[in-house]
Amino acid sequence: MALVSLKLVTIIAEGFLEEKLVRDIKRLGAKGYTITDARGEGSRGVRASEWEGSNIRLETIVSPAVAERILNHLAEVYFANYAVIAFVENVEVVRGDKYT
Amino acid sequence: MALVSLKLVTIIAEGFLEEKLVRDIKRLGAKGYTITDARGEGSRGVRASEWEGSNIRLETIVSPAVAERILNHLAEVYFANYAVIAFVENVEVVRGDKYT
Amino acid sequence: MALVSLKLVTIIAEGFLEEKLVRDIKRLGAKGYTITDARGEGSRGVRASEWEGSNIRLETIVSPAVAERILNHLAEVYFANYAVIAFVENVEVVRGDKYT
Amino acid sequence: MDTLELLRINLLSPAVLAFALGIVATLVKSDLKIPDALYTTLSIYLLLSIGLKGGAALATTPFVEVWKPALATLALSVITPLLSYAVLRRLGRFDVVNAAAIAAHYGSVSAVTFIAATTFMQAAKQPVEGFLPTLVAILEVPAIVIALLIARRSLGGGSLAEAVREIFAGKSVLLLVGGSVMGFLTGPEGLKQVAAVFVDPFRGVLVLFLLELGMIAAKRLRDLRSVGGFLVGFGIVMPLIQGSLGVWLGSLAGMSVGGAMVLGTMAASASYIAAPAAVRIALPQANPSYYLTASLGITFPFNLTLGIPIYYAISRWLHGGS
Amino acid sequence: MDTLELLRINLLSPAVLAFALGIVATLVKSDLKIPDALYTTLSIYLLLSIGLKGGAALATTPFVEVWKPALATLALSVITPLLSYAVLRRLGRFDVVNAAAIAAHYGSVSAVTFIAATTFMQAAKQPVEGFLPTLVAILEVPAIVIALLIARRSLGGGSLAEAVREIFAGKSVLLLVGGSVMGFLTGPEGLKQVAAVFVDPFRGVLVLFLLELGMIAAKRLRDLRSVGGFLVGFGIVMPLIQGSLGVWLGSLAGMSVGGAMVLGTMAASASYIAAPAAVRIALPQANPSYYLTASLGITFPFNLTLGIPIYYAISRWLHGGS
Amino acid sequence: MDTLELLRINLLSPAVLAFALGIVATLVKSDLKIPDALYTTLSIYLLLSIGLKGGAALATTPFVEVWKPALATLALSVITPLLSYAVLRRLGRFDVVNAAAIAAHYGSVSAVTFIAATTFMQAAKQPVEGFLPTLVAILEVPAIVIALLIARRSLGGGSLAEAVREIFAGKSVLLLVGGSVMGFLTGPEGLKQVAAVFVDPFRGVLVLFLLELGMIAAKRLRDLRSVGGFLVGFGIVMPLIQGSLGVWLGSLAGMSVGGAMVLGTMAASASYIAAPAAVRIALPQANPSYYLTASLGITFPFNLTLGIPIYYAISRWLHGGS
Ligand SMILES: Nc1ncnc2c1ncn2[C@@H]1O[C@H](COP(=O)(O)O)[C@@H](O)[C@H]1O
Ligand SMILES: Nc1ncnc2c1ncn2[C@@H]1O[C@H](COP(=O)(O)O)[C@@H](O)[C@H]1O
Ligand SMILES: Nc1ncnc2c1ncn2[C@@H]1O[C@H](COP(=O)(O)O)[C@@H](O)[C@H]1O
Ligand code: NA
Ligand code: NA
Ligand code: NA
Repeated sequence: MALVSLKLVTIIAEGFLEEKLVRDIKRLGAKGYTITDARGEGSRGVRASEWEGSNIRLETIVSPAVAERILNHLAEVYFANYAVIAFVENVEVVRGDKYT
Repeated sequence: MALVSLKLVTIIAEGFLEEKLVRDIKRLGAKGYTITDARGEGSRGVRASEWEGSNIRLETIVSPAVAERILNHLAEVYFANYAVIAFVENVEVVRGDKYT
Repeated sequence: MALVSLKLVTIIAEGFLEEKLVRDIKRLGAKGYTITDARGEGSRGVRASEWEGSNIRLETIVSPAVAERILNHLAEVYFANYAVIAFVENVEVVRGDKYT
Repeated sequence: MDTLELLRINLLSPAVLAFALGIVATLVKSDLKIPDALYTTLSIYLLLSIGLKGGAALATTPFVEVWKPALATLALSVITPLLSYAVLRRLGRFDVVNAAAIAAHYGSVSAVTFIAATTFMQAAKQPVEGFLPTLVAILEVPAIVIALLIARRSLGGGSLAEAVREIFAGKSVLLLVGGSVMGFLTGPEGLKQVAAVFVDPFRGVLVLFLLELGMIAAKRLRDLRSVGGFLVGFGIVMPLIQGSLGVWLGSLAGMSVGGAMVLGTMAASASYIAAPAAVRIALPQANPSYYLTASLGITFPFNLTLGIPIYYAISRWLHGGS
Repeated sequence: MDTLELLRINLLSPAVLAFALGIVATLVKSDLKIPDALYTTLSIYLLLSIGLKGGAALATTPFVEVWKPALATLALSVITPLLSYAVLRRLGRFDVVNAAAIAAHYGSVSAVTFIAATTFMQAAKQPVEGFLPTLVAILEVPAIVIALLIARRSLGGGSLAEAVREIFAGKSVLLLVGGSVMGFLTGPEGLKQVAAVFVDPFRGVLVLFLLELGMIAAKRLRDLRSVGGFLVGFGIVMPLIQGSLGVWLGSLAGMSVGGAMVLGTMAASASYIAAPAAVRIALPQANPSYYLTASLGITFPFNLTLGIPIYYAISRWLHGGS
Repeated sequence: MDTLELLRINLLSPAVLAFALGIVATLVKSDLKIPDALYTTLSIYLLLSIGLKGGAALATTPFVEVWKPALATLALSVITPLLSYAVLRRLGRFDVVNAAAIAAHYGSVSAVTFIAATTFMQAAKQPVEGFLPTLVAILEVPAIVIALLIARRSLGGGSLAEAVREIFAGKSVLLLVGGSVMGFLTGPEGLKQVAAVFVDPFRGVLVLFLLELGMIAAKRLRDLRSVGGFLVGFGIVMPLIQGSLGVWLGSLAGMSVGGAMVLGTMAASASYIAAPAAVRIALPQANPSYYLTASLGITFPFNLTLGIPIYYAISRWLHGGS
């Protein structure tokens, strides 16, 4: 089994950003993503409202270059005004061409 | 605290495969697993139906050998016809004997 | 983009431990956390009851020192009597000062 | 009431309007989302409720009144998948697997379309046989099995047994058949105890369900181009043929104007609950875009809006009505 | 109606049939799943609803009618955990922790069993005291506290205070007691405003709830071997003893045939909502297989099917009935 | 009934008591949690239900009866955000962004407060105009747009267009307006078909919703210190001013005692559904602690408990009543 090394970018954000974030990461080169509903606390307390849902946890497996682009974009556009964090890990996948 | 290095295999798949996947990974040597409900997009668009639920995100901590067996099995049985992806990471656990 | 290397501690536990665990990790130095609802199986079968909910999956990004403190605490207080597992990974984050 | 008036009544019913609102929500990219848990709850509710009512009605219906409609339903469950399969293979030039997969859907029945038809009959003040929900259970399963058998014969090997087990243990059939047995055993007396949940709110719950189905169907419509013109035509013409057949067989079996109309609607409808699940297991190579877009994106909206009044007109005509 | 006929009515009630369907779903490995959110919603609904009705009834009941039944309930909440504990230690040879954990469950009360009993009384056209739901709140808590105190005395140390706080702030007691206070303050007038949600659909909602409980109970039954024969016997004999005691004390307190029967069923029932939560906190060393399998896998189905008609027969006999 | 008696009736209504229970649950740190799916379901239900009823009533109301109240509502939707903005800037010394954000909330309307007001009118046996729910839809949107325009004028640039699209396609407005159109098209006949879901259980469902709102409001109260004394006063005085204005304009427009009272309550209420979503998009720099704590932690409880009887007293006084 030939495993390929790629980056797993995980973004945790206010729920109402879901559509925006998905649009953005696709534009930046992500070929797929997975979202789970989450809740949490960080340095900023509040969310838009309960009716907007709580947090989402978005994962996307991408090449290192795309990972960097995504992080840069998040830092520029979202970090200042929205409750968003992001982190990167190394993962190994089968069928590496699926993700790039 | 003695930490042991193991593999975390994450499988993202159509929801209706849940029972099958759990049966398979147990047979291949996994001693436990954790599932969260997820949604997502990839190269294949469609799912069985809403009534079948969306995606699941299955995690299992296993030895490197079991991890490889699971990936091989997924590649053989599922990758062709089902919406399934999988990736592997290194994790460190307490009480390593629990997982093997 | 300056990335900082930190530890991601993931705890999977019976749902009714949520408040306790959150209180504990905050006391031990975690600055934030994210929780998703999960289900699973391990070496212990049973949970308190359905009404108490199933498992939770708690993630917190912390410094290596705090990660070790959390693992030690879990091993001491929870591992014997509760259905709890924990594992640690290396992650890279933007804005590292947010987490310590 | 003439057919145009009935069409108007149907199009302006809360259920159809909710479906339209669901479509609008998707088109304007609203952030409206029906929680998964609600969708599942409504499905469980509708299936159990259909079963309970059918079973309770059956408990007080003499066998002599039921056997002919039941036979007509069984006949439909054999004829319609074979017909669909032949059309898809010959005219549509589909391969075996996809033809069988689509045929399974069109042979089976859509519970929501069934409910919409009975709701329409209530609005049109046309009485229907109480045991109709039982026929849903009869029509649902055999068609799927037959379609899978066809594919199996041509392909050989594989897990047909598992697929059949999956259909019977699958939640749709379990709730429908289980509900029928419950209804039969507890009878009208027992049903009355739970009527405030399983009978009275039925039509209101349908509104919530159709709101969600409208959103799903609108998303399916985006796949329309990829499925091709033939399937679009199939999704409209086939219901008309199967629907007429159903009304006719129902009338032959001595059913009332309303009953024959509902049976026709059932035959015309395409499953998108039990069938997709079974097909996904037994024929994973089949392309879900085909069968889901046809059944959910084309046939379901067609039946809901135009089909239902048409089948009613056919039934009235066959019964010598206006 | 003789006892056999009552047994038939009970076994063929929608609620019991739904429980059976849940068991079947698990046995045939169906993919039916009740969403967690629905289960939680139903639980919140049932507890709040019990509270509201009990409180509203209490608001119009003279104190002189209530104090004796309340006292009888308090007595039960002290006697039954002590009795269970003694039997489990002496005859069952359980260790202190597990004996106390199980005793907490059998001393406390199962809200669903309570509802099933009152539903059965309605079907049997037997009137019951309106304030009965209030007694559920009285019976629920003390037994758990007593059982934890026993374990504490033998073990020393630890977080009894936290456990007690946990019980009172725990969602079951909060909803039950909070609902009672709400019902008491708003009275029958206020209750009428919300009857379309909290009164009429009650028995129908129970059907959905029991469908899920059937699935859970069937899963518990898989643990049956590991809990041993003694606990199986305990799970059937203990309810009979506690149930008889409850009926008898209720009759002594001047309650009606129906009221004494429901009190007996409450005494016979074992908690699987408030008690497991409290025990998991205060006695984490106790093995959940024991207390959950016994209360949910054995005692609950027994009470639901056979126990309820039996306690009714006992009550009629004690009241000099047929 | 005098005002004190009305206050008592309001405070002891199931809805207000449920709100109180929610607050208690948070204060005692109960583990009670309303599932997200339930909260979303209830919100969808309430908004759709308001729309349906308003639309169905509108279908049978002559235009001549509606246009004046509609105009009064439009006037309120322009005056109230401007008034709030001016007060917050001049007296409160808030910056442009936060003043506009809060003004958007106080100009818009809280659907739940509206329902509580009509429920209270039912309990007080005071008839109200059937088309009132339509006014909710009219009042909801313009105020938010105006407030965002103000901020935009001072700040320049940005995505106002997107924010406006977001408001209209946003689920609250979609359900409210969509429901109104559905109700208008299907008329009272159609509404009757679904009354068992969208009309009868309305007040009971409100109880569950307020239980959750109580818990959220109590959590907001923890932020009270950080928002400062001015905002606390604003959250109580502003509703009184806007409420009086609303009652007065409603009376001028020829509305009944009950109708003017409900319109006043709507004007007095602060949105916490549509407004926060729009503000979060268009003015992300604004601090949610300010607008959520004020609208949900202060104004909502105030209106629910004291405001509603006060606006009723004002309306009776303006109509020359006792
Ligand atoms: N140290 C952390 N570890 C894990 N998740 C975090 C952490 N800090 C923040 N989060 C998540 O990110 C969301 C936004 O964080 P913040 O912007 O700090 O409020 C929170 O609601 C949490 O779900
Ligand atoms: N690049 C990716 N990153 C994260 N999740 C993915 C990615 N690609 C696919 N997925 C997930 O895997 C599921 C199946 O993918 P696919 O088979 O490509 O349709 C999708 O629904 C996503 O949830
Ligand atoms: N090997 C494993 N991989 C992933 N999750 C696990 C594993 N073992 C246990 N778990 C999770 O941890 C929970 C508690 O485990 P246990 O204490 O072994 O019953 C289980 O319910 C699973 O969700
Ligand atoms: Na069909
Ligand atoms: Na008991
Ligand atoms: Na307002």
